[in-house]
Amino acid sequence: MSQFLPDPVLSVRNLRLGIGKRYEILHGISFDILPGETYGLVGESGSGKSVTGLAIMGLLKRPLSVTGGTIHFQDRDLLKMHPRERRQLRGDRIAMVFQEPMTALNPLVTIGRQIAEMFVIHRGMGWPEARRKAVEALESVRVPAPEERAHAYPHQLSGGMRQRVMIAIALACRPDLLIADEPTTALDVTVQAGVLELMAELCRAEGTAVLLVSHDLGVIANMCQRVGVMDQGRLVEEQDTRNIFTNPLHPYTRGLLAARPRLGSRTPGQRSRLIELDEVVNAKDRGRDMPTLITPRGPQLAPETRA
Amino acid sequence: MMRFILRRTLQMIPTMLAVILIIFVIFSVVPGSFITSLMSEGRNATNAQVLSHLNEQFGLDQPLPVRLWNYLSGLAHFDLGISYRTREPVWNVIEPRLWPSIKLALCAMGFAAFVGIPLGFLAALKPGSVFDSGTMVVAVSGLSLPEFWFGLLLMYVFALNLGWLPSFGYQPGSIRHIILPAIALGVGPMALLARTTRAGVLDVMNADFVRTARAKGLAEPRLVRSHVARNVLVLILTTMGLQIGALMGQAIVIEKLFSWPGIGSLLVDSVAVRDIPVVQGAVLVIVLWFLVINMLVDIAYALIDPRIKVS
Amino acid sequence: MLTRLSLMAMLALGTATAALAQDATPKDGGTLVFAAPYGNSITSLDMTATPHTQDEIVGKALNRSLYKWNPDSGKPELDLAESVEKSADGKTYTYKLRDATFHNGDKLDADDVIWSYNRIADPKKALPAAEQVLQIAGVAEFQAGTADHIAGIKKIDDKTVEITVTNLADPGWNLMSNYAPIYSKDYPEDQLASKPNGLGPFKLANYVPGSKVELVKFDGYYETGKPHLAKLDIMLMGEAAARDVAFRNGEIDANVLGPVQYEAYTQDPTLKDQILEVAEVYTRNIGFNPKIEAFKDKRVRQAINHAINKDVIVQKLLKNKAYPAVSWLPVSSPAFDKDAKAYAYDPEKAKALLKEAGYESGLKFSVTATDNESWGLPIVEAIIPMLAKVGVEVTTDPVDGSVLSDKILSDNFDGYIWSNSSGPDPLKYLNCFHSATSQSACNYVKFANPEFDKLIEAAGNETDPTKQNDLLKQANNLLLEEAPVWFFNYNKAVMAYQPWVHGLKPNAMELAIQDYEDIWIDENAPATRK
Amino acid sequence: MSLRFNFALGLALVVLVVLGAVLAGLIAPYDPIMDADLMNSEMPPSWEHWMGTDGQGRDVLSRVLYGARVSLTVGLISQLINSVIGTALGVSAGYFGGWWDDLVNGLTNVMLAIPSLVFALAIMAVLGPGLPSLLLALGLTNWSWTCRIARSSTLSLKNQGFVQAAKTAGFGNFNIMRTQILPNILGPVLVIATLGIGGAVLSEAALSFLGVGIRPPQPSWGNMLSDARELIRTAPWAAIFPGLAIFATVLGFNLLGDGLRDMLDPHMRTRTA
Repeated sequence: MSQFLPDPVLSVRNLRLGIGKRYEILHGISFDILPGETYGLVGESGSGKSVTGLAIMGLLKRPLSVTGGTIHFQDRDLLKMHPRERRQLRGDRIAMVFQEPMTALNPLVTIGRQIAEMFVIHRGMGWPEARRKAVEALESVRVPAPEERAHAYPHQLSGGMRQRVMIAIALACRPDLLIADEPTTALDVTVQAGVLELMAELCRAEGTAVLLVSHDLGVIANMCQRVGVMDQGRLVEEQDTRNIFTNPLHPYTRGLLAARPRLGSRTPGQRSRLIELDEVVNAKDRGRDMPTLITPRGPQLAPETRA
Repeated sequence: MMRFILRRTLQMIPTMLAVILIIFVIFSVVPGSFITSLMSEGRNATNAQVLSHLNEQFGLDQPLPVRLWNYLSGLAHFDLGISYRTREPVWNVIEPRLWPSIKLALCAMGFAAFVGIPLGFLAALKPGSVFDSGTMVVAVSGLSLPEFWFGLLLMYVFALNLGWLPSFGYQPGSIRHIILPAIALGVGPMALLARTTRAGVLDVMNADFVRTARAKGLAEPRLVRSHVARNVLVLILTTMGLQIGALMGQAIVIEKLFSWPGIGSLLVDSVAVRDIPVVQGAVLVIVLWFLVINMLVDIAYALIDPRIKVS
Repeated sequence: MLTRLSLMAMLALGTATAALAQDATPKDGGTLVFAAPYGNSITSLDMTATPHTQDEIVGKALNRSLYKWNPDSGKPELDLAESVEKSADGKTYTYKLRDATFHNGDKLDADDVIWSYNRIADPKKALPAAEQVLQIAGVAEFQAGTADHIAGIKKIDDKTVEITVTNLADPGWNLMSNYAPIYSKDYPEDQLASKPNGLGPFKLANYVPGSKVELVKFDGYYETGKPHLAKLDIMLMGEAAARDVAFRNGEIDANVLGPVQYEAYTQDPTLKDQILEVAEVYTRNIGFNPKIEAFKDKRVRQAINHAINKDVIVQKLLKNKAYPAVSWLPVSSPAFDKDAKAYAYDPEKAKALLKEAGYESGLKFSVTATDNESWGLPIVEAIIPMLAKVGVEVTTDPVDGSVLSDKILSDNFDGYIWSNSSGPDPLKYLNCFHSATSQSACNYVKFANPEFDKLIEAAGNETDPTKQNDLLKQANNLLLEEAPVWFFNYNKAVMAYQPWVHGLKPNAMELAIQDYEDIWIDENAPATRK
Repeated sequence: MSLRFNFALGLALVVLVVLGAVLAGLIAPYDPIMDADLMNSEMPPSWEHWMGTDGQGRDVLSRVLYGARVSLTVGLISQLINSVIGTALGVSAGYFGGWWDDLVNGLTNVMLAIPSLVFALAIMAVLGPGLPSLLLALGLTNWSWTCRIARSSTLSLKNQGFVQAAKTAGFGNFNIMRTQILPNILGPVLVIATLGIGGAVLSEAALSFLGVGIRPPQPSWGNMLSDARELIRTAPWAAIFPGLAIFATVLGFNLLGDGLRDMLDPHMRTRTA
């Protein structure tokens, strides 16, 4: 089966995060994202899904740090890279959209300039040219009257517009991987769908892989081909999106599903892969009591997917 | 913008009136008078006739409400009255003190900003480190020194022992003369600025938009330059504004110590001889300076922060 | 704030130190930087509008009066007049004015003198200097509004003026005052406070209020060859500690010293030879208000005089920059009795006296005081433990100068500590204790003693100087016995000067007031003074 | 964890000063006023006088210890007055709004505009030197910051659920302010007061320099320092020790206030720094 699968864009292996050596927050998680694929990471707040995204970006804040494992991006180990090299990847090849559109943009700088900055630092453009590109980028995220809006400040835009601006920034350099951390959670329900669709559409057009972090199974169901379920710093289950709704294996996943109204079965996944985590099946309870049951599986995935 | 300035200027009027009233009431019950101050040296008796004529001339024999009314109606014509002491219009007494006072306040603030802001920045770079903790102790120490004590110390070290700088006096256009008083006056605001800067930098560095900027792949210097500095500036602008505004009134002790001809020493001298019109005038100038500086700070805010509209 | 220093120098106590060598020939040119120590500002450049010594320091350079004080002889002498003739009744003086020029080029004439004195006396102007011309006949009427000018001054011709006075005293004592200068009648009056126009050796170059007065040599000054200095900078510096630094740093050329610096400078080999000392005609005292029942009793007042060790206070707090007082008149006064004995420090006797008076178990009073280091709070602080030992509890009532005089004149005090004139004229100053003298004049302690009144009246009517002096001596000794005040000290004024400064004089009236036209600096002065 | 050392240092200094003040009567070797031996004035530190003697021959150590009482009284009481005034005005203004709010706001602006030293100087000129006047002068002039913070906190608290709930439940206005709002703003008020204590101690020194401080011979650090300023060359100990005492106390309260602020509400940093 290995020849059907292209090399993953991102390959996380046994990633551990902690505060120093004593407090561990991620207990070793592993997953892959294939090119063009949208991978969902779902779990409650505090399950460790957001810090996973930040760890991949290299934006962990002290005292939090990576304590073990590897993160490969297009076959290069991000954790072993020189900080400067890694910084150059950031924004250019790996981009991120954050949860809080209200605060994620610099309130004192026009949005045009904030987008244009991407072209200046990653494409070496001069400001005038970068500004033109920024207007184009605004247009591509369907911000009306982009010429004028480029001169606007964040506070002059609605939440949905701001998130579109964030997407424009993130996708400005056509990255290979977009990490979207709860991109619509803070938005009004009525605009959520629009923003998500836009993101999906743009990524599909560019073949950008997406790591979508969300607590919202509905969002995941709409967007992702595959889903990883996180609980208490562990990846407890990984499934094809379709399957996770029909055949959740882990009791925590079942709990998550039960906690929300069931949506339609519109699951646009093309490929389906089932990784059965037998230990999980046997699990009677959630994570903390039986850590060994789950963790060993992760690393074992690696040869399978790679082969 | 013009409307904003006009509105703010009009808003100052009730504040000024309240200040006038407060000073008027306080100094109407103060013991001693300008007349008795003439004899304070115990040396030259002053003729009783002269005293009663003086009382008449300054209107001190009139009841309090009349005096207040006269003062206010004079003020409406920008007339601050006549100084009891020098017998000149109060404005002529205050005016020569204005520039030295402003110069001292600005230089003190310049010193405070020049030292305090970088110090705060450096401390914030490694929060919780020995350097941070040490910098903050040094900064807070600056807030903990009695001014005249520190001023005397500066005089002894830099003027007397090292002989680098003059120890006193005012020389128009001389930078050397202003250094010691400016440092003595600026050390307090310096400490405050260091503290605010540190706190501001920490706050901003933790802000979401800085994380965004990092995610964009900005190198640290560029990040600080184009995303942190301006936002920190907004935070420390308030502190700076309040400090410059208050410095003119805080300079009393330093001005006396360094024989600096500012508003503060004029105020103390005038209080001592109960020259009430000059006291009133000097306090008004100090308050006006505070209010104008605060208005300028608000305008600066509006220029830096697009979220704030001046109208 | 430093002490007011002043005095008459008839006795040898306050003499110039050896450093003021007479032999050197004055050199012209250069700058003197002089410190005016009594505050950080001056009141006005118009000397008639101020009663403050601080202003006088500037006025002495700008102006000239009809008479001047001669610090060497200790007497007033003619200044703007070349000669004077006294009438037979001793009340009319005819002055021949000298040729002198105002800074603006006007020539001095008789009308200027008449105009100046009329202006000073003018009740509508309410000038403090009016005190100085009260002796002139007709001033009282002018002041009361019954005359429109002073009748006692007449112009004889352009250069001759005739002044009639009301008593036999020499008018020079009043008309030498720096507060009563002669101004030009043609000069706009409203300019006097900012652009003074005097007859003095220096004219105003630049005045920075609250900081300094810069003066330059006036070429038209009437004394030929004077002034020697090209420039005179007067720095207004009230803070003694700052002045000390500035002087040691060579930034000022002359510095009036407080007790602490006096001690330090005399012990410093590099400074001790450049010190000028002078004895003073001021008596520092604590006045007892007879409003307090206990103070009506002579024994209580004597007990307090016995209970305080003034010698040690003078030695340790004033650093010997004063002489312990015996009675009211200072040692330099002609009526000072050299055989009189000051109250000895004797707590036992004090206790006994208090017991006799019925105050053995406690007496409490407060002393109203400014923060003056030589006659203020520090002194009261020192006597508190001393008096506590004899059962007297003293509290302090700290006040500003303006409140001190206010409280004393309105009889609102238990006791006060002050420094009062006690010379040079003994009759004038002992008369303050005459029962007819009001509290607001100078009988601050409302002293009333028939025997004393008789002595003073007798002395006033006595024409034989020796007999008069004898009566005054008796009166002074009676004051000692009655102890209406605690006799504390007579001050000594001290000034330090840089070695290149010459021509300073031990002015007993006020050491800080110098005849600037006589001062010169030698070639050792630093470049900034050349 | 950040700056924990500074907080500890501040606490230690404050405890030391408080102990000195409380135990002054027990540990001071001499009476600060009556044990004056002029013959032994300006003596350098020795076994008899650990900090030497001052110009009046009094034991500097004893005066520094007793001076701690005065300085702490000045600091604590004046800040208590400020806090009470500021909180009462701020909370009531924020709670009731309307003309009262406008009035308090205007008054706060006036108080902010007049430098507190100028104001204190004027009050001292009226009341004359002494401890009670000093407490009033410093207590009536520094409440504007407390008032502002109290007001803005009250404004934001006023519309929150628990306050609204208390209102519907029929609690009286005063009760609501006391039980629902006050506890929530005590933290910031405490921080401002702590930082203000240091300011008050310094103001006492400045006013003493200007000649309107504590009534001598009562020892306060301000008048000790002011009296000794001319002795700097000849008897530096008379000036150094009270100076150090002021420095240590103000530093202590400032560090303590900083630490409290970080603990109670890190976001206050930028608002009150």
